[in-house]
Amino acid sequence: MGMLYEFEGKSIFKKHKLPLPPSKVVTSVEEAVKAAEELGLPVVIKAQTLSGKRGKRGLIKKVDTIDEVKEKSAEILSKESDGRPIKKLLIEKVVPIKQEFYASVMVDGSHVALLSMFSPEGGMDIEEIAKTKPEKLEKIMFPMDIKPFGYRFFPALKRQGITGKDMVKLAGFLKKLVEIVQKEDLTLAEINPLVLTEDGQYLALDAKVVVDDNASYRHPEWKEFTSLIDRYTKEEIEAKEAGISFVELDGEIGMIACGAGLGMATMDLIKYFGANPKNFLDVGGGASPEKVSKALEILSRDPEVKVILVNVFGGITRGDQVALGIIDAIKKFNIKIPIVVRLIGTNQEEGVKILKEHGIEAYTEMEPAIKKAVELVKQQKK
Amino acid sequence: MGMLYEFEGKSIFKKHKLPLPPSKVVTSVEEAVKAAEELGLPVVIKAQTLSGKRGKRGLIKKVDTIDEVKEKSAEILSKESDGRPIKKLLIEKVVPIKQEFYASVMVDGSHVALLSMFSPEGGMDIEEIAKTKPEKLEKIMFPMDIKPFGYRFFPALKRQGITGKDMVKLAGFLKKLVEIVQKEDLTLAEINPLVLTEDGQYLALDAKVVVDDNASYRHPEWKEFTSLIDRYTKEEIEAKEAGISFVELDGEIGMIACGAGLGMATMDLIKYFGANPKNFLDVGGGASPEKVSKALEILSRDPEVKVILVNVFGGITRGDQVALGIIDAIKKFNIKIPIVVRLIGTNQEEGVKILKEHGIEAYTEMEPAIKKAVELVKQQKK
Amino acid sequence: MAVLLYKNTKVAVQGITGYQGSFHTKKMLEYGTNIVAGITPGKQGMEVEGVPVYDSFEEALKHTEIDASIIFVPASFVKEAAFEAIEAGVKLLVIITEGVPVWDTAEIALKAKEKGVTLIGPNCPGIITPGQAKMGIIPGNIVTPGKVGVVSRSGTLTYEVIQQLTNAGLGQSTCIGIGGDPVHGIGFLEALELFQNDPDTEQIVMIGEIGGTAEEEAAEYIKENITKPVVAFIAGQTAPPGKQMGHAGAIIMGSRGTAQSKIKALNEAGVPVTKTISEIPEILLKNKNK
Amino acid sequence: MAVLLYKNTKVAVQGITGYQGSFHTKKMLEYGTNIVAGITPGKQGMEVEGVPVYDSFEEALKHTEIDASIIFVPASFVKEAAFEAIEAGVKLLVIITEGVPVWDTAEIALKAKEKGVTLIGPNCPGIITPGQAKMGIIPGNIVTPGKVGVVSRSGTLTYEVIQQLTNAGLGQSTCIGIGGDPVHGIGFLEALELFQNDPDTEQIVMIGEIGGTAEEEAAEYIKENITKPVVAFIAGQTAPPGKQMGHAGAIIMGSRGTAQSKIKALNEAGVPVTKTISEIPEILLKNKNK
Repeated sequence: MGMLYEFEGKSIFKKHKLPLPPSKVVTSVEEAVKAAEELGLPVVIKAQTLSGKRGKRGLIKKVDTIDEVKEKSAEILSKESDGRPIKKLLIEKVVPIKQEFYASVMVDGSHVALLSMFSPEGGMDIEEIAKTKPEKLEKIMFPMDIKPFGYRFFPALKRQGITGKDMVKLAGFLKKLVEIVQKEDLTLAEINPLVLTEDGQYLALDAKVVVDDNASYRHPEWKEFTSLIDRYTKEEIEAKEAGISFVELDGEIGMIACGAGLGMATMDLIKYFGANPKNFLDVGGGASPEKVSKALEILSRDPEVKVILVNVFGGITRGDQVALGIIDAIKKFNIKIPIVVRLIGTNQEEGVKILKEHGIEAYTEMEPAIKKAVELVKQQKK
Repeated sequence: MGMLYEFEGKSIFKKHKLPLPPSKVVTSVEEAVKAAEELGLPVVIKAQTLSGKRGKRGLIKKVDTIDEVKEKSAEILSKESDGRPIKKLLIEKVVPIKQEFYASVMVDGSHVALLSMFSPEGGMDIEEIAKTKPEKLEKIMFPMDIKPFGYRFFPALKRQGITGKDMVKLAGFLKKLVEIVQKEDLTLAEINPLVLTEDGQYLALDAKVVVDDNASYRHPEWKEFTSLIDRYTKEEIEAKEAGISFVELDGEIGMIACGAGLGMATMDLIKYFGANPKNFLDVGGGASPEKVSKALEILSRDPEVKVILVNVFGGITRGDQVALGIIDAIKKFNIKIPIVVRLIGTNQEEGVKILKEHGIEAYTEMEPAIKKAVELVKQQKK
Repeated sequence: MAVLLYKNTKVAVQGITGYQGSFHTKKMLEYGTNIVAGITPGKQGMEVEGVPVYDSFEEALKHTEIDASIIFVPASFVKEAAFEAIEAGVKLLVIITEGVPVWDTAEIALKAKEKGVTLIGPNCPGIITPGQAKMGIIPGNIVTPGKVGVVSRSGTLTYEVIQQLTNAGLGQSTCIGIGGDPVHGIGFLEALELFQNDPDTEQIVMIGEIGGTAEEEAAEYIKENITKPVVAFIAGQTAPPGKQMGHAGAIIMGSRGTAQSKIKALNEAGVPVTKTISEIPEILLKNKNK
Repeated sequence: MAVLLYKNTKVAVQGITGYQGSFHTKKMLEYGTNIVAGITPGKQGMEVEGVPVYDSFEEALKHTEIDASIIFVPASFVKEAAFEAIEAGVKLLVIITEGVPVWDTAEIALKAKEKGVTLIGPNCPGIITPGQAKMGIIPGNIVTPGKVGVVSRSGTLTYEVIQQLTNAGLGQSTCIGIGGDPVHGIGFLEALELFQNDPDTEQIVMIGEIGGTAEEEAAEYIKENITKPVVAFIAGQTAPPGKQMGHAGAIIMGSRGTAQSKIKALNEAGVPVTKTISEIPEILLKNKNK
């Protein structure tokens, strides 16, 4: 799920001429001052980070003087968010706001639909509005291939008391948002708040955009979106580049599974039997020996990993390929940590044979293998 | 009909990653030399002009040395085409050609269809091929909203003996050409020749692209296409900017009509009665007084115009507006040439009255008015 | 009977509050057209010439049925307006606006076909059934009820022909201006079929012009399907040849598209093609008195 | 009977000459699947495991009928392959490929719906009817014919469950892996309906996972429509919460999407949800012996 920084999301909006307040991205106090001078004070300084509630966390500051720009931008740049330093700020010109709205479009996969939402009560607490005043939140569902036209939004806007020119303008805005999601391989585009300025313009003041990672091959321009990399640890990026799905956690068992469902079920059982996974790692379907070897390399570098558990039920994945990868990694990276392997399915016999030749007895059943791994952790703790 | 220069058409192809040989646009001998040096010799020097058969007209030259680059580019830049000087050359790297094909996609409006054509015998004389070996020219018709996929072209390519990898590559090329026409508001994209190089690449060696003028409001990038301006005379551009359709011809009667059909019928009758129109000029539907006045201004500047004939049958056009425009022009530009007006239809009475107040007796019928204008020309000739 | 448009057809006007929309609403009402609603987003509550204005078809349909709609909105809004009308279930859609991008018209035409909507235009003068109703900009004072069906590719030339028919005492059943854009709604073929099947139409006038192959195709169609007399006129017989659409255009057109080619094809189909418009009524009158 | 896939279903393999395509063609043939054609553009004339390869469906259809197709082509070619199969008239389409863009899958799913094609996947293990045929990558040696219908969102976890059923002597009617992508072909609801109407299916196993609301919707559906016993498992009960899709995601999901929410909804629909996979056969056996 490729969530973007605000300024990256806005760059996609800008490409499609969705109205935005003037702004500049900066990475230092000096640049922030320069940007503020160019845009004209007052400005808002906004930390570029993926998690929300920036206002409450002191990551958004309105400033009126250059001294304040210096002070607040330095302050925000010294903070962390999502466990990572804040490296980029968006300096945005303050616009006089008359009203705040909420608008979003998201892919609702299970219905092959686009869900467009709108509320005349935008701002920080839209989830609260959704719970306490659901009548103030419009939900409009379209087939994903809908041709978006303004009139499709009129009934919802009218229900919220918006008529005349404002209805037409807002409908045009919502229509464009749907178009952007359709054309840019997005799964979410959310604006909170969408504001009406004192001089009658509708502007996107924020942007929460999620791109479909599977479509990145046809979007070379996404390579510039550092949000798609910043959110990962070094090891996670290394894994990602090898096509491995990897999330670091707190625990003792380094887990390798083929398939996300099997991986999750393995984590569940590790906990059920009394230990904790150090990670979620899915080599995916049809993993090559190189991929399996890379997975083991990443786990073996982690000093907190006490046992490595490999759980493979081969469908498109082949047992022999997995076995070759395990043996290769043990030799190449000189892995001393105990490795418990469960191997079954496609080319099971070939795989088991290869492992046996190198002294590893593979399990065929999942639960005994996981129990064994948990046991090994407990032994080391003693 | 917005036909583009080769290099402009290729810029649209390039945007969509259709493979092209390396090339540069230049406007002088010095630039041509520099481009040839950068691209590496041999290169082809191609005049950028809208009319075809450039090879036969000496407007395309292959050169092997820098001296030849100087000589031939100077030679071509000294020539004219379409009655206008050649201002731009495309310097293109020579690629080793194995085979030449023809490929095109055009809008077939009357069937709301896209017509894709392909021939394994591309090159200069494709029209000849179409006539003498029609079996060598594949015509594939799609609805305009077709999703273009490679397999749609397999049967046609197979009929032409193209199979295996070449079939797949060419199908991909043709598919992309359809996509480009669909996405870029084109009505024609023609490649002649599309070549297969010795090293197995398919490249667009030429590009004949026509954009839909009506869509220019949503293509600000077309503003850079000088072909859309170069093909007009100064007066034609002036007219175009005022929203007037204007083509200069050889004759004596300056003609203003509302509506292209009426304009053509008027021209037909001018000739039928024994004179010649100096132009075709259509102020279009719903013309304002300003537009009519501008039309008269343009015609009155032309010393060869002996009589001005205005033929208006108001539908969406209103007689009073036309009359006001005529009177305004006569005063403002001090027009002394005789003006024959035929005015009927919407707001006819108001218009006739305005003209009468200024001494012009409008005709209500078309043929007597045209006869009168022809007569006035004949009188002046005596 | 006439075709497509009748006295009781319930008509909506899209873009009714605009300069052209309001002016021609007045003219259409004066002619007797049953205009039941105007549509201009954001202008609900207004009235234009006594016609109530709504934001959308959805709103209008709360108050009235709508059979047909006519579009006067600017070119860049035409696609949206047309889709709204088609989705709202109109059976006849007339687009007067000129300058609509070819690819927008294509989407509209394909949608109309899918939903069984008769589309006329864009860039056309519309349709008028003399004595009953008009949708579009054909001046009401030049038509007169009668038995001649008129179909034309050209706008103003249509008026010219109608005027001369009326002057000659030849009334019209229905007059249809199909518009001159490369992609458009109904063409000669569909209009000819309608007139052939209309008991109130006795003769047909067809106004073509140079370019394209619609007239040649109409000639083929007439040969096979039309038993009523047809008289044609082709504008642009002396016009200089236009630029071709590359080799592709030349290949497809071959020798067709010229005035000569069209005249030849029509003559071969038994259709006389006149040199001037004033000859048209003469031939029709002769046919009538046969 | 089973559902969707039978011994005599005529199957095409798209991307048959690729690494995965050729390997699994062998496995599918070994299992007894009636593979009649392979499709790889540009490779016509080849054979893969004795299956003739054609450039296109058009070519293949000259030699054989085709009821169903399975796609192994790379993600960027899936849309084209799927449209070709759907336009060629297959009734069942299975897409194994992972990494297909959401918007491509949407186009495929909408087209499949329009044409009445049953779509399974993408990013799924496919479907197997034990003792008859398989389309996909579920290992043939773990299944055994019987009366339990299996439907699963997870790939490899499906195998796990099937294995344990087989070990416990519980055969399967048909096993369907619906895939884990946000947009996909048939889901729990359609699979449940198929199993409900299949006389050969007596009990149903449903494997869900955290995220989305498919399990909650399935629970609703079961309450209303399913009379056969259903047993469920939800993977990811201990997984850390993932990132939300902005406020929009949070609003839509509300408290749904978590393992707890799914388990609660299923329990309320009378569906037991097990803690481990090994408990599933136990419950099924108890039901059977009731």
